[in-house]
Amino acid sequence: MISKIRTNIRDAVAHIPDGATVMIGGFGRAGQPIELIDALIEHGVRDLTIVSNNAGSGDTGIAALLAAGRVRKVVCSFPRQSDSWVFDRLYRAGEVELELVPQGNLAERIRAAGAGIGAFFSPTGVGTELAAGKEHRAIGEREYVLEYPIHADAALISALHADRYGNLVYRKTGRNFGPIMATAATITIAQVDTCVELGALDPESIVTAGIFVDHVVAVGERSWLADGRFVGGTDPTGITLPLSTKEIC
Amino acid sequence: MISKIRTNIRDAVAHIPDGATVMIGGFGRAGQPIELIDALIEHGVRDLTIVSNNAGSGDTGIAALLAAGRVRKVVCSFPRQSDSWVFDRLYRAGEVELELVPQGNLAERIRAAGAGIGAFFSPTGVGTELAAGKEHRAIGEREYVLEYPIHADAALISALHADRYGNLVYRKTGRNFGPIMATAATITIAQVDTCVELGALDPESIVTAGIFVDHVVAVGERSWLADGRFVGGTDPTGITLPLSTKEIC
Amino acid sequence: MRRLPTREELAARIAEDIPEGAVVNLGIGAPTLVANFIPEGREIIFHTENGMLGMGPAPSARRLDPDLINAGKQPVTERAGAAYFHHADSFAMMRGGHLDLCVLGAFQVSENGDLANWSTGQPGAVPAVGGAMDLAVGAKEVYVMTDLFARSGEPKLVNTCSYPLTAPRCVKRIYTDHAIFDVTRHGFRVREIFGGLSPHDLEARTGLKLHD
Amino acid sequence: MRRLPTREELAARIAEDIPEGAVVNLGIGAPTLVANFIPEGREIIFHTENGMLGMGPAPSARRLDPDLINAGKQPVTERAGAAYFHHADSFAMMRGGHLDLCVLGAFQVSENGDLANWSTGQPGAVPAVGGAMDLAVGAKEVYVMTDLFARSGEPKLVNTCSYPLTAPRCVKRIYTDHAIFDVTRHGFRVREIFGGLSPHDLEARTGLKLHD
Repeated sequence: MISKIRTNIRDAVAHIPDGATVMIGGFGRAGQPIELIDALIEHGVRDLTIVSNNAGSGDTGIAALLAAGRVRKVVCSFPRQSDSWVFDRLYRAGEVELELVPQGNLAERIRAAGAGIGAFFSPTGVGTELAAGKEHRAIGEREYVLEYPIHADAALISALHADRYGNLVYRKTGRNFGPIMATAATITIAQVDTCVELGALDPESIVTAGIFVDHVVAVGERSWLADGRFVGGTDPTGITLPLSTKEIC
Repeated sequence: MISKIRTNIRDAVAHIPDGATVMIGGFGRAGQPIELIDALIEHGVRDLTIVSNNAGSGDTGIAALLAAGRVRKVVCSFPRQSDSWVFDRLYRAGEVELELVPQGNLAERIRAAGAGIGAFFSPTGVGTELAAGKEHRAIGEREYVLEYPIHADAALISALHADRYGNLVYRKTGRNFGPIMATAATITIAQVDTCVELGALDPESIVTAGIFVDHVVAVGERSWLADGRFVGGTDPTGITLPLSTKEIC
Repeated sequence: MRRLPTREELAARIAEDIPEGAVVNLGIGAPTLVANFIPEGREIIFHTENGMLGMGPAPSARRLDPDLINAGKQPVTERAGAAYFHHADSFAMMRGGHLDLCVLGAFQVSENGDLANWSTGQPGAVPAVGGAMDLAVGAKEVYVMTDLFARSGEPKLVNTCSYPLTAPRCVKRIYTDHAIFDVTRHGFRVREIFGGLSPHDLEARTGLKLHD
Repeated sequence: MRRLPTREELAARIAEDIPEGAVVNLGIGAPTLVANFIPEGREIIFHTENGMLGMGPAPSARRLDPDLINAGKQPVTERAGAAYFHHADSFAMMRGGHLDLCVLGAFQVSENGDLANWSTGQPGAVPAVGGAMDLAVGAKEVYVMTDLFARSGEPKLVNTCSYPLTAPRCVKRIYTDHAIFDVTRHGFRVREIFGGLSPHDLEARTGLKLHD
């Protein structure tokens, strides 16, 4: 019987080697696989290249991975945030390398890796320093820059539910990079709130098909949900603000 | 108030001009927008270039459009079917031009048009006569062929439900080319079984966002559904086989 | 307007100019305010590049949903008719030319429409670009919302950008606290002046040649 | 097997070789039969390029759903755990190397693994390629299921394909009604012979040099 569900989160990340390129889902905190990142820190790998939209915020998740000295290079679109002090310090100290990629090129390059595309001509970045030195070409009336796929050894993503085939659904803007990173990595590990029976996910609504997923780990319902419904707020600093009545936002 | 729902199907297709490139959704009969094609025939345009996976079957839909002499050229991956007699006759008589495109290149070229990609290096077709004369390039250890986007003046697609924003959901393998063609055409016209209230479609499950859709026409529930549920069969020749009891397949 | 508009008033002025049914992306910072001033009864659909169409305003403080944020990572809400999608699909929407309009902030805009809004090129600064370059090349119309003068007093409308470009020849209109400008083939054209200055005064203060 | 296998028996032989958990695409025609012979208790997930994972067998005649078909446009069913997706996503799965295996028909396979299965190049024929080229370049392993000899008597395993190629150097194994062959760096290797022929007999009848 096919089952991609793993009960031990450390086993799920255990085969990621030193020097690996690791994609990490999420846009800011939304969709960031905090528990998988914690397991990766505990696992002890070093010299990682991280591909993610941001470079961590506060002291958890990607920021904690950076603070632990495990990251050699970050490929991202937006490292600078109000609370990206960990990255900022390491970057200014020259202890972490940065490859800055426009967000659309980042997304499309990840998708290209998953889709078997060798390279593509992108409209974004033309005429800017981020396209300097890259191959340009005029096609029709427009100028494009040639961009190459970004592959990874592993992708760590966060979704809402999974079944034992690894089919995934996400929640709201927590979806972001998860579906494309799942396609671009040799091994994809998804943390989910809960695992459900095979057949419980509507086949019309599955966002990531199980073919892209290798390991699934359930980490428990996120604190701002109860019975699968939004029950009101967590502020961005992480303090839960429970509501007395259950309401859908 | 935004409303893309049109009550008159002829009005929806009325602005497609002679000589237009028209994408038509569907894989065989599944997802083929028969009613929209009929309206296009009635509208009377000629000299069309049709982009579709197939080149019609039997005497309805794309086959009827071909039989009416409205098509100058077909861009497709698989024109030859057991019942593609209309296309076969016109092709052998030299009355319709054919551009044969491997199915994956067809899909990716349509997607590229919708996504603003100038061109992309594809793994498919390398070393075959369908890539002859095209630009090749070795990237990494692999050889690729450069493929260009396919844009259209109009796309005719078929979906299950729409709301007034033009958000669409599909049904089973009837989805096929609809979502990508919707992104690649200047004007996208969707026929649906039924229109639903804004908010009735789950935002997590919308497949084509309304941004890609210009006109929606409701054509009534397909004969093999009742109350939106599959109640049993139509055979591939088009004869309805009603079931006495309602069952989900 | 006789006096200079507040930031909110300028946002309201931009909102007035957005037509019914438009699909709009608002850049991080001041442009986000535009969403608060859409005239009653006008339906505008907001896109946020982190994967949503149909974004609504900020929730009350007790209804923040960490899974529902905008591109500036601020909590937002979901309107009826909303749809979620992944990042490649979201940027395909932008890059494929499907957004009607975006409103972006700027460090500089040049008279041929070049936009600089992602980097001041300062040594030691942590660079960050996000979706700015994609929006600038992808939206059908690019509007800029900005103060006319930087804190240093330098005008942000310039002959040629000295800061690193976001995209060349992309800006169509600039809403500033002193005037609204269109970018034309001949350079900046004044659409509307706030606070009683003359076009000549504006030319004198910016050092630009302005057209009617 | 002492006698030559029927088409169904050959399909069952292929099914036996597909490991638990594999994601498999079966080409139009004879390869479709393989789905009917998956050993009890083994879970295999079938992909159909028109937008589905988790395809099940044909329905009864009265439960044909016109919205639920396979790549050959035949009615199929949906298994628990199925997922639907659009054509670009479906072919991204194939071209991106995510399918474990495909089983295709063939006109010819050459000893370096070139596959010809989409066109016999006959003048006047209506050409059609479908997803054959994408499957051939995309699946991790490409198996072929075919009669060893065409109706004309010509062997379908050849030194060099005379028919137009589907893809070069893609086939790994060929299941025929006379024997199972692997494509190796040195050419065809016989894995198993049906019907009591010797390797030497096979060489004589095909004109091929076969390896152990």
